[in-house]
Amino acid sequence: MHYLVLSSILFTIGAVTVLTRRNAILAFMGVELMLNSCNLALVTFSRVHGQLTGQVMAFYVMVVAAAEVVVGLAIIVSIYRARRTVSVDEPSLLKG
Amino acid sequence: MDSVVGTGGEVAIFWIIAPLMVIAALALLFARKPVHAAVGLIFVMIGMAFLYTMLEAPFLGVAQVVVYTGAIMILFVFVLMLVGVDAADAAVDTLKAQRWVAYVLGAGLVAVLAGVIVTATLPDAVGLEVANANTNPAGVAHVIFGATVFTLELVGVLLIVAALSAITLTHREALQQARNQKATVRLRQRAYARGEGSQVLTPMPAPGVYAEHNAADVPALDPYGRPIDISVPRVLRIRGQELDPASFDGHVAQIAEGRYLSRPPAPTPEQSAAALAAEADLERAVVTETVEDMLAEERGDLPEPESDHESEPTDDGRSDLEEKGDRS
Amino acid sequence: MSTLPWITVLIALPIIAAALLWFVPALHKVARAYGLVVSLVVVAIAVAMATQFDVADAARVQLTQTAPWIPAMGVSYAVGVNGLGLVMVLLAVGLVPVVIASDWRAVPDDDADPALVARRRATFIALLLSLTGLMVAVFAARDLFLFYVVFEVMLLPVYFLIGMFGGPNRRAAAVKFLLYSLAGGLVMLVGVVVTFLNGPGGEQGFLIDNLAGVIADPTMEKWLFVAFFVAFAVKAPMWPVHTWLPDATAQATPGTSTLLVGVLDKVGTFGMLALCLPLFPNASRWAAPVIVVLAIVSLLYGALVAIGQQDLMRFIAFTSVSHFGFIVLGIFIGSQVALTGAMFYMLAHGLSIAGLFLLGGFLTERSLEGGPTSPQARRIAAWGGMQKVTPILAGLFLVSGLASVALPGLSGFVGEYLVLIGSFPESIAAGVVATLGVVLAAVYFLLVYQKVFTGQPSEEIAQAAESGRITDLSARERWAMVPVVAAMLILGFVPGPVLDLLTPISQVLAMGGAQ
Amino acid sequence: MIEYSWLAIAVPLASSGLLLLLGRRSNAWGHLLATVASAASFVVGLLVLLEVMGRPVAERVIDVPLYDWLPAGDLSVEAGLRIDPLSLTFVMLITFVGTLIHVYSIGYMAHDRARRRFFAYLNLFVAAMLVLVMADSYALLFVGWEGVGLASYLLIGFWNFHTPNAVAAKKAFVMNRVGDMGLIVAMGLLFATFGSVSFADVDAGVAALSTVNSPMLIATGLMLLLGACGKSAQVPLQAWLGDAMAGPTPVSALIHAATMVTAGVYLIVRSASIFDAAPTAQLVVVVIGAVTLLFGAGVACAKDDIKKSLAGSTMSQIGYMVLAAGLGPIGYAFAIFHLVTHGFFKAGLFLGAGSVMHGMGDDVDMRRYGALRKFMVVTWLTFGAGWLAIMGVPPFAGFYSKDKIIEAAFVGSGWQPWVLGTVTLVGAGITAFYMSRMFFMTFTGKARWVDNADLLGPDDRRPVRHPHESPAVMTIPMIVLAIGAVTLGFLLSLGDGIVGWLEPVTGHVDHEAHPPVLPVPVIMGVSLALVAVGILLAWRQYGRNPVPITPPTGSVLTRAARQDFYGDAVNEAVFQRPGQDLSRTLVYADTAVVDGAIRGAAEGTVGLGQALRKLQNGMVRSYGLMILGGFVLIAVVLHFVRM
Repeated sequence: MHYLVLSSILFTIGAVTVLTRRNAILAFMGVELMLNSCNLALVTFSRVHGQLTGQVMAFYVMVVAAAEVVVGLAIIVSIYRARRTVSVDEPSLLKG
Repeated sequence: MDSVVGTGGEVAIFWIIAPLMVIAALALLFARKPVHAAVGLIFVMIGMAFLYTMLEAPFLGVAQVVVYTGAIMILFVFVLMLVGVDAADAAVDTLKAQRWVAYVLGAGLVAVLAGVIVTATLPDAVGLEVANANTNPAGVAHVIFGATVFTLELVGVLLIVAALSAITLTHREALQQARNQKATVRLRQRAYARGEGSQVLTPMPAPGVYAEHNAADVPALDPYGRPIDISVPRVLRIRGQELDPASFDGHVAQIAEGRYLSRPPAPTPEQSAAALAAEADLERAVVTETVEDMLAEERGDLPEPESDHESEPTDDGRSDLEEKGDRS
Repeated sequence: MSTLPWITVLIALPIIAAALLWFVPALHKVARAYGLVVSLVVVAIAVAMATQFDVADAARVQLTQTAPWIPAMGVSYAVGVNGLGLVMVLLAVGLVPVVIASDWRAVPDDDADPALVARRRATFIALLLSLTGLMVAVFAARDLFLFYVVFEVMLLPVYFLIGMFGGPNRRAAAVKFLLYSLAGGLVMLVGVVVTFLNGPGGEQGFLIDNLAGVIADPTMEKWLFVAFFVAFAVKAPMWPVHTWLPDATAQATPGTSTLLVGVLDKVGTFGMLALCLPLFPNASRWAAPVIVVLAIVSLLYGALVAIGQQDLMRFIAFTSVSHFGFIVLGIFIGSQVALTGAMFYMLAHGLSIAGLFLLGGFLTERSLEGGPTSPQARRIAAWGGMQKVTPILAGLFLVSGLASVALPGLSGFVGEYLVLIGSFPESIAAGVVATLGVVLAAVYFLLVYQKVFTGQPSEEIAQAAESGRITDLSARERWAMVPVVAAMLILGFVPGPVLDLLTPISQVLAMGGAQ
Repeated sequence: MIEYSWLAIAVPLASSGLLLLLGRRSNAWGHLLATVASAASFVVGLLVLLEVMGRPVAERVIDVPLYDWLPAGDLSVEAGLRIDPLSLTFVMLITFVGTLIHVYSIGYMAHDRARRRFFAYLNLFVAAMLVLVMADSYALLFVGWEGVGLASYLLIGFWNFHTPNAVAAKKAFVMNRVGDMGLIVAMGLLFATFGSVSFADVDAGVAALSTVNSPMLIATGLMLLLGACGKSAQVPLQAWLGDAMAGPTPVSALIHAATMVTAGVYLIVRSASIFDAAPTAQLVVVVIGAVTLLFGAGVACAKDDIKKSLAGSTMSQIGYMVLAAGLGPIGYAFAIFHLVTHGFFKAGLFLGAGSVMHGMGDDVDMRRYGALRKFMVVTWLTFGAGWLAIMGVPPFAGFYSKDKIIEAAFVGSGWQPWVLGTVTLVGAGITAFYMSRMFFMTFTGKARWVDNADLLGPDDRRPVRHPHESPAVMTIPMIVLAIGAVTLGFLLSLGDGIVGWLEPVTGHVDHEAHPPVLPVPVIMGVSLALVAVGILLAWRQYGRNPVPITPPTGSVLTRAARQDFYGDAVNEAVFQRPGQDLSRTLVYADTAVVDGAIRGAAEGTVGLGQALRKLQNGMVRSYGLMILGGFVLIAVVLHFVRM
């Protein structure tokens, strides 16, 4: 279960990163960290239950994460091109 | 003790790796420079790979290394090089207290999750001997290409789409017509008239490369022997990696004192300052009016897509990036 | 008794006419005449309807029509009037032509674009006409839900009347009015729904007759009573929820103020009579002492505050607060005589207030300092000696004012006298304190009359009178006032017929109601 | 004829309405129409009177129902007329004097552009006053009661383009309203007790009442008294009468001397049954009467304004009547008797004063009169008649009526007769003093004016006047009234006279059975002696010695009297100021507190909205933060709920 505790710690760190860093890339890394911690938990459980499903799930997560990173970074780049910054505060387009 | 962790060796490794991973992860939070954070993350990824293998998931371990460390993180670093060099967080956060609230909440989250886990009662670990009967990759493959083959196809599609989208997103349409030299000059003069950018109209002075030292990080020297900062490429300056000419051998030091200059010998700083000021004023006056009538003459005919950027200090940077372009 | 759907006609005709006026630009030019004609036709129909009314049992609801509206919800379109309803309907439709004729200049011609002026006039008239239909509907509604709907819908035309035509701060005033009324109305909605749920339900579950006294649980009844009463108290308006009224009247045109105070506010007291008492008799009895005190407070309070007012229209508004205190006192003191008085008072007050507001409007139209609805024109201190310049105006104003301070021989007296005298058997203390209001009334009205009409007119006014810029009432203004003043006098000397309409109701209510 | 007695009211009312409606068109003949109308109602009254006189005494009280006025269920008020000796006496007084004054006004108001309006108001007054006295219920009486109040308001303020007049009119109306309030309360109490407000029912009810002096009756009586005080300018509601003199003099003569101000006395006599059943209330009535008697007399002595002085005397005379009415059955008849005679001679005096003013350029200051005897003989004679009459010099009218009151005041036991008797006697003396003062200052002595400006020396404050006798249209009424002042007392006490005539209303009282505590001749002698003293004093001061044209400072008492004994000051300090302050405070509180509370609520809501708006800052991270916070919260909650 130490694995689980570890994964939760990592998850939290990732989350806090997303919340505190304004550099979009860093925030993005935070997301990756969260995904990884989830993977860790999955794998752990797969071992606990003696089934590979967990691992498979983790695998898919990786793949999807890869895709996501590709798109995400592309977006960041284009944002940078348009606005000369990668601070997540700048595109405050969500403002009502 | 927990049955998930099998052999004592495994325990040891875990207790070695886990703390390191946590510390590395913290780099993500506190590293000033994104690159360092990236490095920390990479470390975490690798540690993760170790843990996977220990958890009887060697395939995932490898995949982890290949996909994350090999692909994703590299991508990250690359993008960092592309955009984020000077993108370190500004000292002051636009959202006050955000940071601290986040920390507190994070602590709370850890507490809660850990509490849940600790209080939870897990069944005894079955272990994967059975499942991994004929090697873990084979087992995983059975599941992937068996039960979840359709999902796999979908994911494949997803990846392709992602790739395409990345291309389309990053592919740069010509947002504005390519800036020819005339426009560049105009822009720079306008910036100059506004007292912005690098107050230089002439092409950028080259770094001290051709003077004495063939290194781009040595500033060139002006006739009075003072180093010209802007002659050093911007990136180096931002990184604070430019060198002080005085730190070179005496020869350059003499140059720095302006000994080799033609008569008259170097005036006192006051005189030089005054002279510079007068010179600059004259220059500015002339340029300003030229710029004015230029503006008058070309008002409207030149669309000004950069009108909002010009006001930004980065304009300075851009203009001398182009300078580099011109030079090379 | 003829089978013509009188009330439905009375409701529909003006509203249709209003829509027609609104959508047919050709009519805009003649909007005012059109409105006058329509309203007069409505009056004629109303009078014809009154002849069909059987005075003998005025307590019974007559001239009824009932049609299912939303059967699933137990809502039906049910209209009909008893004596009180008839009186109020007559008052409502009767005042409209007067208002149109008096507010002839509600939309001044000064605007550059005549088409725009015509359009605004058409809007004004259309709003007035639609309001007419709604007023009839609210006084004739026999279905609780219908009543509530009309009660709220009525706010819209008034809101626009206040917000589009009038003084500089009219929008703020209109919003204030709307918020107050809506707040009260929503509280009432809760009461309406809960009452229905406690009722027999069925396809006519909202019929007031089916709901009378259905609430068994005393506490529930009290709560419901409060819910209704709050809405009506805001409407009435009673202290301390009266403050929207002065602001509204200070900004609105005289005509709007007339309908607002003269008729719409009566919906509040009408609701107390037609809903609170029949639906929650026990709760009414339970709350009566508190309400009587409140009524007396607003009675004296309104009078005292009126004494200190600087703005003519605000002044009139506060006198109304005092008068509504009288009415509510009469309703809840619990004596049959006072009840009759209160009902008559509603009619009489409608008349006197119309006189005061409209004549006040005529006065301000003659102001040299600003538009009719401008604060400076309505400043009491800005006037003086007008009796010398405009004797007829002064005389009519005096008559209306004396009617509102209940001078015998004028309509106001009958109601006030019956309320006061009727109060004594129930509570001598209440009677005595309320009687103080009589003295205060004399003070506030004569004070204003003295300031505005007596003394020497100021230099400018005198010169303007010389040069003919200020003239006495024109024929139109005079004829607009004639019916009002005539009604005051007639009702003052021969209130019998009207009282015959009201007394049976008060007898029924006093028996079942708050005693 | 009796059933047509309503015509007496209808005619002047109709004419008044007609004049007001027609407006300027009737300027030419308005005054004539009004006079005729008033005369017509006098004729109607006379016919009714004769018919009633023709009936046996037992049937002299007739109720003439007209129509259902206020059919309001439990309380149903009939508009009906009560024809009985009392009301008829008033009808005669009102219509007769009224008609005379109409005639007089034709001359007096000849130069006023708004004369027609004046006459309309006069007619309105006559009608209202007749309603008052002919009503058969308190409700209808109240109509007339307020009606005369209105007429008085309109007439006092007839020249209301002078602000002081307008203020005086308002003051009169408001103080009357205070009295009316008493009347309303009294009616409420009556309705609460007897369930009706008609005289007949009330009398019956009181008769049926077993207890005497029950608190309810006392309260009713006092409230009626309050009403009477308001109308009749009795202390403490006396202050308005003096200012009411701002009205045209005929008005002062008719309304504020002869008729309206006596309505209070009428009310008390009319409510005899109640007061008889409530001795305490009666006592208060007597006291009020006595106080006002002296109060008015004091004021009358000090004023230099001839009309205000007369007003003071009116107050004092009505004090006599109220006192008499307070004495109960033995007094009622005398009160009415004095009321009638007073109506005549006081009206005459006022008309005389008006005539003097008319001749002296509307100057009212007696100190600028003097020696007018030669210039306006008729006025002098008629005024003299009134003068002797009011002093109670035999055989003038006042002698008969006032001495009866004085004698009645001495009837009784304990301290009461002595005190009251003394007061009335002293009052008689003072009356003699101030009336003689007025007479001498006006008609005798040296002229304190000049008819030619050249005669004026330096800093000579004498006015220039051209006194002249008034036209016949004014003098004739004065003469008629003077004749009345001379003979009426004698005529009305022929046989059993007015006392017997009024018995159906006031009840029969055997005056022999209640002898005064002093023998009648003594009383009479003393009173005559006092009158003589008063006259002599006045003569010594104002007849023989020259009168200073500027009023001397005078004693404290004089100065107080000149200020109406500070009645206005008291009113202002006790009611007006606090009232104004209260009103101001409330106006402020209304906007600040009542409305403020609600506005505050509104602003609070807006503020809350602003605060919440800040959260929507469009920053992803803060949203994320909220999500995280929410998640943690939920997790914690779930966690603890589960365990």
